[in-house]
Amino acid sequence: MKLHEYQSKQIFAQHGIPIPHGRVAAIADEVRAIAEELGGKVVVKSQVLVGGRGKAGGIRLAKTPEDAAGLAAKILGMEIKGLPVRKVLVDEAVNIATEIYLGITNDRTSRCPVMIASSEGGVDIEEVARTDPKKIVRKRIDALLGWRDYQGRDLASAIELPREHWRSFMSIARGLYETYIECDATLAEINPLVITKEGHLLALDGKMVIDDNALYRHPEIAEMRDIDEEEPEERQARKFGLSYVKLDGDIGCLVNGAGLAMATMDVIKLHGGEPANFLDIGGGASAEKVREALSIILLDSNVKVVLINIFGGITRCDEVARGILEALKKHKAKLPIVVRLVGTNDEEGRKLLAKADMMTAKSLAEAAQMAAELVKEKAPA
Amino acid sequence: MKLHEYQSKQIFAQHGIPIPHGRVAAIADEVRAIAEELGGKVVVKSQVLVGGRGKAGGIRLAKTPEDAAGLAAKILGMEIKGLPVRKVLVDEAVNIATEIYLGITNDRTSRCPVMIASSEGGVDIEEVARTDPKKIVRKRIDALLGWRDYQGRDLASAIELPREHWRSFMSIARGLYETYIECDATLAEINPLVITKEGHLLALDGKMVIDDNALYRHPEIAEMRDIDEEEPEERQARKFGLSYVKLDGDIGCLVNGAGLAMATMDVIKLHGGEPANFLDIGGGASAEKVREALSIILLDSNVKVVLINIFGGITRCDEVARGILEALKKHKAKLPIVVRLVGTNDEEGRKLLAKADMMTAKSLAEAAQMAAELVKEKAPA
Amino acid sequence: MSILIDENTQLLVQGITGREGLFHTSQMLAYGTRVVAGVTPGKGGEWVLDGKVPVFDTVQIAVEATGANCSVSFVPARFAADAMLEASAASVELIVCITEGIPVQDMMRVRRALDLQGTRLVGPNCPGLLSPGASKVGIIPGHIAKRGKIGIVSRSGTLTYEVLYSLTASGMGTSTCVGIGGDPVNGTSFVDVLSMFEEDPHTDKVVLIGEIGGTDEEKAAAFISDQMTKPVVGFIAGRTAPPGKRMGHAGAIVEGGTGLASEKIRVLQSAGVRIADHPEQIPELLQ
Amino acid sequence: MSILIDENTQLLVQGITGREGLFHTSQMLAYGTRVVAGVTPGKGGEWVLDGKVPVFDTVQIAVEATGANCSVSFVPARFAADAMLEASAASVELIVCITEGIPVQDMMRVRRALDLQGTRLVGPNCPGLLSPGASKVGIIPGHIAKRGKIGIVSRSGTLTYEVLYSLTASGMGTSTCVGIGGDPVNGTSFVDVLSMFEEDPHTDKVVLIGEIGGTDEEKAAAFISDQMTKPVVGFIAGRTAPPGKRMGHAGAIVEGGTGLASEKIRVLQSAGVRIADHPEQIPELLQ
Repeated sequence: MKLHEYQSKQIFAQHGIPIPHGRVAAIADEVRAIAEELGGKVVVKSQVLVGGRGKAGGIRLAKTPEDAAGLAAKILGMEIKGLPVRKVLVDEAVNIATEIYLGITNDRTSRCPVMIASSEGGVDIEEVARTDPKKIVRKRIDALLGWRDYQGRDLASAIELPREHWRSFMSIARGLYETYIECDATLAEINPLVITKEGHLLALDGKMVIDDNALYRHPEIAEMRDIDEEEPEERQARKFGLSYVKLDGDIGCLVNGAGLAMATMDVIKLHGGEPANFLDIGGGASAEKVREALSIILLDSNVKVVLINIFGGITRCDEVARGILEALKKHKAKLPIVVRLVGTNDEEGRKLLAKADMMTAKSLAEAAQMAAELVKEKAPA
Repeated sequence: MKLHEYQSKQIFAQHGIPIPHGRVAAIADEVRAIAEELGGKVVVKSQVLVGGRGKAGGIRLAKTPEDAAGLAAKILGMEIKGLPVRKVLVDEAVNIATEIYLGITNDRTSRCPVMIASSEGGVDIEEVARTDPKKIVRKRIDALLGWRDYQGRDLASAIELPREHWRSFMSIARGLYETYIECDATLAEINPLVITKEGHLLALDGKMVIDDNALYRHPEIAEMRDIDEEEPEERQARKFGLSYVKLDGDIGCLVNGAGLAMATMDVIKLHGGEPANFLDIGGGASAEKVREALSIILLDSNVKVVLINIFGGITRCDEVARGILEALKKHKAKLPIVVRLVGTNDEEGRKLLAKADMMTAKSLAEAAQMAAELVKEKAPA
Repeated sequence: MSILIDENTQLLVQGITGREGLFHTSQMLAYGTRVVAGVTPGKGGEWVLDGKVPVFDTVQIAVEATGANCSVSFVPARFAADAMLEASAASVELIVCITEGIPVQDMMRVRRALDLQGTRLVGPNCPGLLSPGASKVGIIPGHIAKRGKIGIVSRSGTLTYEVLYSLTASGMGTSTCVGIGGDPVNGTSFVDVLSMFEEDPHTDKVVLIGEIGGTDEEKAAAFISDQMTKPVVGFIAGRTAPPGKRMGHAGAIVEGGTGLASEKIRVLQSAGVRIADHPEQIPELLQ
Repeated sequence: MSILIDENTQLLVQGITGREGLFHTSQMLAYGTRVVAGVTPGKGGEWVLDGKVPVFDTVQIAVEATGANCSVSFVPARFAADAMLEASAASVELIVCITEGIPVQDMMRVRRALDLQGTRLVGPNCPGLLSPGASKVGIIPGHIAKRGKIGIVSRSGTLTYEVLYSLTASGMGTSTCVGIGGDPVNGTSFVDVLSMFEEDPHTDKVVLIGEIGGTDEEKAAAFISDQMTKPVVGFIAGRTAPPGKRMGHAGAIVEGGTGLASEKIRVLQSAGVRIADHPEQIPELLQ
């Protein structure tokens, strides 16, 4: 789960990381008031869960409260990469001398957290990683021993941070590690971490991603979820514990297991089709879960054909069949459906589906081929 | 540094360990008020930093607030093992069904914390350890991984705790571990941990010892120190960073290094003398520190002879000599003093002392022998 | 004849009285696995499945009483880390964790602790192990495979069944099928299993089923190229998957260009692995 | 000729610009120790002691620049744990920590981490090492000892000097003198050092100086009895010490009856160790 910039920075501040004074607002009048409080000169920053806000015009400097309100009115009407801006963060403007980078994430290759720093902070950090990888310094963290102050010093030294800032940098690194651990983050990032002309370090922007699997132990973070930022289908899927990603094609897929779901998509493509989604119903899905999964697909207006591929293990094919029938009944769908059921209770499942009007396939390849051809038949010649 | 029962229990409670309702008081009238608040039936417990309070009559059950005030008046006038009782803890009386034991301390042999539990809680736990060691169960804790819940279950199972109490026991064990870690304790102990007749677990008594070396990071605990409980000499020694223990003999010892200080005491005894104290001035002591150290000895009325044994390494013998002279000047002492100075700047040191009237020895054995004989000479024949 | 598990595996089931634990224990017993004990805290002393399996309160007691040397865990995600550490502390040699949804920071700590203790972990979020005709530890449907000389290692669950099913349909048998799980931090890796298959006299050829993300397939390719003599056939799921939701800049920096199916296929092919276009093509490539 | 340190030891001093660090560095240089680097964060680039020793900001940079393989630390107690971990992470093989007053929980974590990394630690709260005529790492006064064939290992500081002094006065020389420190949790133990002396062809006899508390002397007795061929003479300080302030019941349970001087002397004597009544008697017992 991604957090907004303003949420991330609030959490950072709780762990002793200095951030600019600022507040979030949803209407332009509030922005004016906040700007007045902050002394007039502020930055108005759109709060949407995508990158590239600056380039899209979603981050603007205002010289007066009036100016801030005007910019906020504009930004609050924008869409950035398809996401409507519903909130802005109003931060005091600071005098930036230098921008550096500091982030922590999981390094799955070495199975431990890794802290990353660079003297070249700002929007182009990934470009730096590609073109000048020596400017990116990493410190692996022993998962049991945790972060140690000397590691912060090693990083500060490696990015050639002037010595007068070491103490502050080490304290921020420690705070960022604590944030990462205490929130079960998979990412906590400060970019840029600026050195102001007055000589202070300040987390100007912040980003956090929380491990969904660990949200149960962070109810206060779970409550921060911004449902406005989700696709309605994805929200619905999450509600029922389904793993769903919307794609651009027209063959709706319902599969058990992530690997098999991806393989199913691959085989559809191999036969000239285009998957409309990734949908994994997980292991041991109930009829209800299958019904909701199929409903999501049936409600997607792009879908022309549905392919259901179930290899029963924990999942029982009869239960799946029941869910399919419930969804069809509910939505009175007329879409062609190709079903392939193998494994636990597959006989019973197939019997249940026999009454319904759908095509059955024996293999994954056959199912994919059938689905792809059905789409072509339906397409205007 | 030892904490009082009431201080330990307050810290336990902050970590989720259930304790009886209660408050501390220094005068009998307060005790009456507290007892009224708590519903009348209370236990009045002397707060002194020694064991055996119960046997000494320092823990009494009161049936009424009046009764409580009367008992408190008595207890507040007591001395327990030489320590005057200045405070009592007034706890609600509880209906005890069972007494168990739970404690955590450092296991220096395996270099890790160890949690200890026993089904036989109460005052006789050490007796149990001697006579029925199987009743004492230990769980070593990986210093990096920390306490894990399954270990609490292992302990609960091993002491045959009825299953309905496991969850509560595991939570208390977790809380005790957290207490131990977060306070840098060398001991955190609940004895007894009782199961009430109503079926609740409750920390009836609590004891904590904090690592003096770690007090700098726990200012709130350092403030809990009860200076009333220290020998004045020990308080003075602590103030100047000296390690001092008062003993029963008459030869005052001033030595640098704990091992050498103990060896000096051993050699005094070997020659028929009795050391009046252990005193280690530490490494690299200044003249001021030496002056204060010698002052403590000179002010001890039991001391008949002083033995100063310095082997200079970091410690400079001239600095020591200066400190000795300052102390002698200040106290105008007439006690015989035997000095042995070897090592860094010993020549200069000896020169400085030459003017003063004291005996010098070449070896430790000689110094000890001289001191022991001086005592005998002074003794009435 | 098999790796990791065989007829002598004495299995302990953690979370045996839960719905899944109980169901799959009955399946494993039916398959012939020697399930010697179950653990559910608070239920020690009970017996489950018509008195076939005794339940204990703790792993330590279960191991002392039964000599179990392998554990399979169906414990819910929030207690799963503790369950693995408990089994490891009780000197269980092989832990197979089926549980999905374990927080990744838990797994980083568990993996480090298990490595220090020298405990082998398969999973989590995996279907477990099947040595056809000998033992089944986990949830792989036993009836879809038969004994033979092909070793299978996979990061996936149902996709593995798909492959087993098509092998069996083509008359091919399996020595051991190992589902290592798809979580970012897990126990046994592709390379671990490949080296066991390379050593196993009863395995002739190996099937590797990978998917997008991580660098495990790349490491496998290096191992195959340097140290394997047995032929390997592979399939990588996710060729058409959209680039995953990126984890900020740090994620991009750490992962770099790795993780894409096309890249994994390229390096595996360079290492001499024949890559199937779709799972059902695997039997053909094994011939 | 010596154990742990010799002429080839390339020393790094952590906390070199502090009062003690600087003083003892000058002493070590004067003794002939090859002090190749110092570390004080924030002072990298400076030189100390008339330009003899370069100062670096971090241990890693110092090691890369100078090839230091041994570190001695004078870092204040509150930063000492971090300093040891830093040296260990930078692959320093031997760390000698002079600092006293380090919290015991810090040391439990440090010791575990250093063991995992395979780093040898001597101390903390110790006087360090002296191989007369070859190298001095720490604060043992060099002039009180001369080269010879007696190995010394001690938990004490000044008491060790006392023994060195009386050996020298009796015309006896030392191969290496190792002060392991008296803290409850430390690095190298009596047994570690005894086994090195047993292997060292240039050590003929060994002196062990123990004190009350802990069980290190008892373990040493077992080792001497089982595996040592060289004669050992011992002294245990604290025969007349009052029973220590006990750490509650838990302390009594954990420590049991151990830790008393009388008990330590008894087991060492049973292992064939000749125990001196006072430190100055040791040379006599070595003859």
